[in-house]
Amino acid sequence: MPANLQVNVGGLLMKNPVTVGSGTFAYGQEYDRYFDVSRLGAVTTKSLSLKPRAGNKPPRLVETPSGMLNAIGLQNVGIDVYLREKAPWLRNKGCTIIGNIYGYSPEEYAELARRLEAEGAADAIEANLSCPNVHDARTARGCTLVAQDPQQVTAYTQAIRAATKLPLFIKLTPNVLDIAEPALAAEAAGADGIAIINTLLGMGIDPETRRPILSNIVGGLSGPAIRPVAVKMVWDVAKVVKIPIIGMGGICTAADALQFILAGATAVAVGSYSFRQPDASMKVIEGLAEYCERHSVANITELIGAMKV
Amino acid sequence: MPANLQVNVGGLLMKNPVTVGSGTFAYGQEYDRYFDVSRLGAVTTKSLSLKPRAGNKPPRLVETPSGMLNAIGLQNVGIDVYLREKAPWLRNKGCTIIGNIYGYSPEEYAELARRLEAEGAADAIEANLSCPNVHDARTARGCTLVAQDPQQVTAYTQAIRAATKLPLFIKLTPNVLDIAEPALAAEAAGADGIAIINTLLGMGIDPETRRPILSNIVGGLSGPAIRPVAVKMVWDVAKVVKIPIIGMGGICTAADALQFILAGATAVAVGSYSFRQPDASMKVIEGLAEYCERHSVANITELIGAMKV
Amino acid sequence: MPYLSECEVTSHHELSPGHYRLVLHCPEIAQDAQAGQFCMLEVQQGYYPFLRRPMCFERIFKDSVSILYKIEGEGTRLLSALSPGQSINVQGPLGKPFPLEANHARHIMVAGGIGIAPFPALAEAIIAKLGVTPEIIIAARTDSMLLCEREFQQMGCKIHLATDDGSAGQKAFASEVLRALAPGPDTIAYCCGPMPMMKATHRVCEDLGVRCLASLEAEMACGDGVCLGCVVEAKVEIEAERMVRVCYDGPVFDSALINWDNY
Amino acid sequence: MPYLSECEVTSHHELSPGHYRLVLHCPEIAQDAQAGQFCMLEVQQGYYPFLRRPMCFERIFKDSVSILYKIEGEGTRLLSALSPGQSINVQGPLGKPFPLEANHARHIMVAGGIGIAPFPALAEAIIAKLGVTPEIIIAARTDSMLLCEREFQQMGCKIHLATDDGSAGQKAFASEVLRALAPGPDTIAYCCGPMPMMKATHRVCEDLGVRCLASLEAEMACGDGVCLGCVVEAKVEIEAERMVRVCYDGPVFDSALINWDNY
Ligand SMILES: Cc1cc2nc3c(=O)[nH]c(=O)nc-3n(C[C@H](O)[C@H](O)[C@H](O)COP(=O)(O)OP(=O)(O)OC[C@H]3O[C@@H](n4cnc5c(N)ncnc54)[C@H](O)[C@@H]3O)c2cc1C
Ligand SMILES: Cc1cc2nc3c(=O)[nH]c(=O)nc-3n(C[C@H](O)[C@H](O)[C@H](O)COP(=O)(O)OP(=O)(O)OC[C@H]3O[C@@H](n4cnc5c(N)ncnc54)[C@H](O)[C@@H]3O)c2cc1C
Ligand SMILES: Cc1cc2nc3c(=O)[nH]c(=O)nc-3n(C[C@H](O)[C@H](O)[C@H](O)COP(=O)(O)O)c2cc1C
Ligand SMILES: Cc1cc2nc3c(=O)[nH]c(=O)nc-3n(C[C@H](O)[C@H](O)[C@H](O)COP(=O)(O)O)c2cc1C
Ligand code: FES
Ligand code: FES
Repeated sequence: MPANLQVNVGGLLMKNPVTVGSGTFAYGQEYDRYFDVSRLGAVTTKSLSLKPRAGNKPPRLVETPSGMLNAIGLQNVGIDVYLREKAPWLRNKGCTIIGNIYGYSPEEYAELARRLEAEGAADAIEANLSCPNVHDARTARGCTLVAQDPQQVTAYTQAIRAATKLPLFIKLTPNVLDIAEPALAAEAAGADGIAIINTLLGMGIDPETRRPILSNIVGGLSGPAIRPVAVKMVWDVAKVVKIPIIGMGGICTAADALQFILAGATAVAVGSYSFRQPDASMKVIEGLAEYCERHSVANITELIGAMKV
Repeated sequence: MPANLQVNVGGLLMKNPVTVGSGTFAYGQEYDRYFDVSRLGAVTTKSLSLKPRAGNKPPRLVETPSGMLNAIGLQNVGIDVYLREKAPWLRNKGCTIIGNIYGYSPEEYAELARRLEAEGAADAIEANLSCPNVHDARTARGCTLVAQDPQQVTAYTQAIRAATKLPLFIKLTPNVLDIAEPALAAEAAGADGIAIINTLLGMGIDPETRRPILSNIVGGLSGPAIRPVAVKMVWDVAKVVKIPIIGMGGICTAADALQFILAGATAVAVGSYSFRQPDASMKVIEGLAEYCERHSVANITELIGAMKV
Repeated sequence: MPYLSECEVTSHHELSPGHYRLVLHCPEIAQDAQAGQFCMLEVQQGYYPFLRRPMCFERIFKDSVSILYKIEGEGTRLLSALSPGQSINVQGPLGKPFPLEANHARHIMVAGGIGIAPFPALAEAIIAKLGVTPEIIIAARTDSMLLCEREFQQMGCKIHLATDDGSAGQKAFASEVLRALAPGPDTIAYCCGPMPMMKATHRVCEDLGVRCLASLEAEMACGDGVCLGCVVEAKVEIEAERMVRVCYDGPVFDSALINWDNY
Repeated sequence: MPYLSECEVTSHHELSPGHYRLVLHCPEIAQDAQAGQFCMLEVQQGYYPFLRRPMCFERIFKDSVSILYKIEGEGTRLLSALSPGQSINVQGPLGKPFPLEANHARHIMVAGGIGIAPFPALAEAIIAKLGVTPEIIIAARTDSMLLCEREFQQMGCKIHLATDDGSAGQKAFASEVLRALAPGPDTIAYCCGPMPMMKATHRVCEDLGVRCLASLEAEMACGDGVCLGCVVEAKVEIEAERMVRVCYDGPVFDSALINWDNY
């Protein structure tokens, strides 16, 4: 009998534990040319803001050893276009939707969540409190992301929580001393799940021109290079919170996804690796099913946090 | 005319800006079979403790995409054997020596620095306040490394400073929210330089056995995978401190080393890549000389922090 | 509809130092491919290099395509080690092709360096679909980097050579050669090469009222319009976006739509 | 003195599914290499895999060495793609060789799976230096994984085969086969294979008062004694260390010195 892959992520039912990293799958249409994206546990959208955003100037990405740095700067179509053009397509496909949102204040986040819920354009909300690419690196210092400050995490989470009944996930940054702190703050403020990790801050310089490689100087590091860091952060958070975790950071294969699940993630997201292998997320689902059969796991939930220490 | 590669790192004169990462070069002898290690700007020793340490149980290392995780746990011969057997060899070779030390209290660090100075067994002290591999990951949480707490950095640095007149470098961890804070604390407490970065915390799980891959569960991630993070941290620190920086994290080639120098490092260290290419540090020196000639740089110090933003 | 196909290498030759022609057996992709489109090659099975490499189609045959490429770094170096009989994963065809517009008397292709790559396929398409024979300006740093001369000769194209060092043809930039050809409003120009060269070509076309299609380059992660990494700034909004994706909205753009001030 | 040499592949064959023999032209290394030592192969020029792969010498010739290996993962898969004429960077010889001790009447080599790899070279050395012909126990999961039978036959070694599934030789573990051979204090055993197999072999030798040399395995980063990653726990201090380095203090150890409780 094939294993039951269904998971419940803080109220969001996913038919399998695999979604995609926000910003690595656009709004689903492009990759639907390679595989039926409705087979994913959920599609997570690019971060949506109230107004469309043009993002940073190019160059915005550079490859790094086993990974990449990006400073896209949240270019997105804005909530209006999303509701008008993207959500209907996703709905029509039958996708479960995690609507990822980004705002400049708790009120903006609340407004975004409210509109997504009101228009039935998402089945859960993921609040990106951790985008590294919307600050000027020349002047920024220290605590510049909401997710770096547990008090702000509390305030933002509470505001969004008050605005929506949809399952609410808070996406945190790894650029902290102890990821457990913002995670606990989010949980206490009413979040239904924690999404980790967003990218690590990094940069590159071209020695020939002596200029930064990214126009924004600093970007976010993703891909297999950061996977060990991400697994550790999932484990750190799983030790202290009761709400589920969506784990991500360098997942390419089912074996990678299993590391996150064994460390304590209820669901996982394939991020940058989709760029290399557009159907990687589908292959992860197939690989998880195969693993469960081979190991006689009837229900994938048995594996959550099942690392033997 | 060949470029002048000499640098002054907080009082330590190095004939070129290249040293090696502590723990990636032992005490120099093994790699001297591949090249004359006295040609390095300096040899940095494995962290030395008062008593010999056996380190953690194996497995202690695992390869990761473009990097590796280690949890050696500071196995070292101890200061006595170092003074008796290793330092004389290094001295005899004519090496400039950065003695890296590790202790359990400010007093232990002070004692180690005092002995190294008294016996002429180091030309500078690098205090490793950031080893991630000496804690039990099952129970550790939050701020467990001295270098994660600026107040402790102050206390430790002051104690070591009082014990030695040798140039004193403080080695910091990247596992913080803002690396500038402990760096500023070290500078204010009398450090002559900042060594960054030590490894990023990470872990791996074998899905087949469901066990952690490292016996210690958590280890330190190093290698080219983390280079973008390290360059960014060097830039962050260079913006705020006046003392020199020894930059490291994934340096393999002269082009990599130049990223650190352009970001603000006065010297650089080749770490894990020596495992792959024992003479990598020598090749970096040659590559820096070649770059300076090609770009008509008379003095490599012109390049320090010379990134054009 | 792009495909993800394991494709066999049917031939692979070094044409001049560091420049190669690779022929891939890929019936599905070849069937759909059009001049100006590109594919993403998986140069390695491991995670270094992490991303695929974009390469346009030099020529499109019934069951295969050829790729003309230059060694730039690790990815193309790995590519050059492929032997006939080995296979490589190819994603494509991607992007928008050159439009084939019948209302121009004169078609001039302007190639800078390896920017020659899409033009053999374009010339074939123009000849076959429009019944016109295009001219081509082949510009490069030096003689040995002038590629595909023979191919264009065989197609009957008028060829204008230019090198930076004067080692072959005129010692001039491609854009100057174009201006000297006195193109007019009856002319359509196609250009591909380094950004500064395309910018100069655009300026000449703007001056002379020539419609100009540029095949842009950019660092790409996905090649599929997803990551938003490969954008260039447009002068107007294209599908409600200022920052347009080279991979998806291009790589071929009307040069008048691009903000060249950034280059 | 280890070398870092670019070595040409002179031959490369698949012996049985997933098992290969690679011959490398490496005069300097071959000249110094001894049975039981190993080398570190740079399977890739990029950063994935990041580390070299340790491989012991199967046989040592005048100008070349052979390596016998099994595909385990990415590194060995890449290795298997090497063709004769291509080259690979080899670091070696590394580690301590098997000691050749004259004071034993009987020499028995005990190989588990790919642990057979160092024994052809050892058998040749024992025959050449000590004038004794060793016996060998070749154990593997199944028939197709029994390697080097012909080589040992040619050297005149007495061969004892064993498989886990009984598909060839006895259906038994290597250690049981050894016990059945009734080795005594006049015997020296050499073993190489998975840790549990070597542990069992050690126990048998301990019981019967047989000196046993084990060639250990461990994950290695440097292969040079520098990183301290490949340690095993010793029962006594070896050069003032409890945690001894497989790469530098070994890989060959007197099995009585190792704390086998960890395996
Ligand atoms: C749509 C498109 C079609 C292309 N078609 C061809 C073609 O037909 N033939 C050909 O030889 N090249 C083509 N290129 C360029 C080619 O993709 C790059 O040369 C290649 O990716 C370099 O990879 P590398 O690993 O060898 O070099 P890297 O080590 O990645 O880079 C070496 C240098 O090349 C630059 N570079 C890297 N990637 C790109 C890129 N995507 N675009 C521009 N510069 C880059 C880097 O900034 C660096 O300076 C095309 C690019 C695009 C965007
Ligand atoms: C001194 C020494 C000599 C060796 N000689 C030979 C030989 O002659 N022939 C041969 O086939 N193999 C030999 N090995 C083992 C060989 O090094 C590993 O099989 C190889 O490194 C696996 O690399 P991979 O990339 O294919 O697999 P990976 O993807 O790295 O790993 C696949 C599996 O192999 C295990 N593994 C990886 N590296 C090692 C290692 N160094 N030791 C043990 N297990 C490992 C991993 O834990 C994993 O389970 C030797 C090992 C040592 C330490
Ligand atoms: C090009 C790119 C764009 C991204 N955009 C977003 C975004 O808009 N919102 C967000 O929450 N995360 C964004 N991320 C972060 C990813 O969702 C993910 O958290 C991170 O990349 C780690 O996963 P990975 O290593 O599998 O890519 C982006 C990542 C990349 C590489
Ligand atoms: C195996 C290993 C052992 C290390 N041991 C030490 C140590 O004893 N003391 C120390 O300060 N840093 C130690 N480090 C950290 C390195 O010195 C360096 O800071 C880090 O690895 C980043 O550089 P890299 O990416 O070039 O390796 C060790 C690193 C590795 C990989
Ligand atoms: S390369 Fe990803 S959007 Fe163009
Ligand atoms: S592999 Fe580094 S000490 Fe043995």
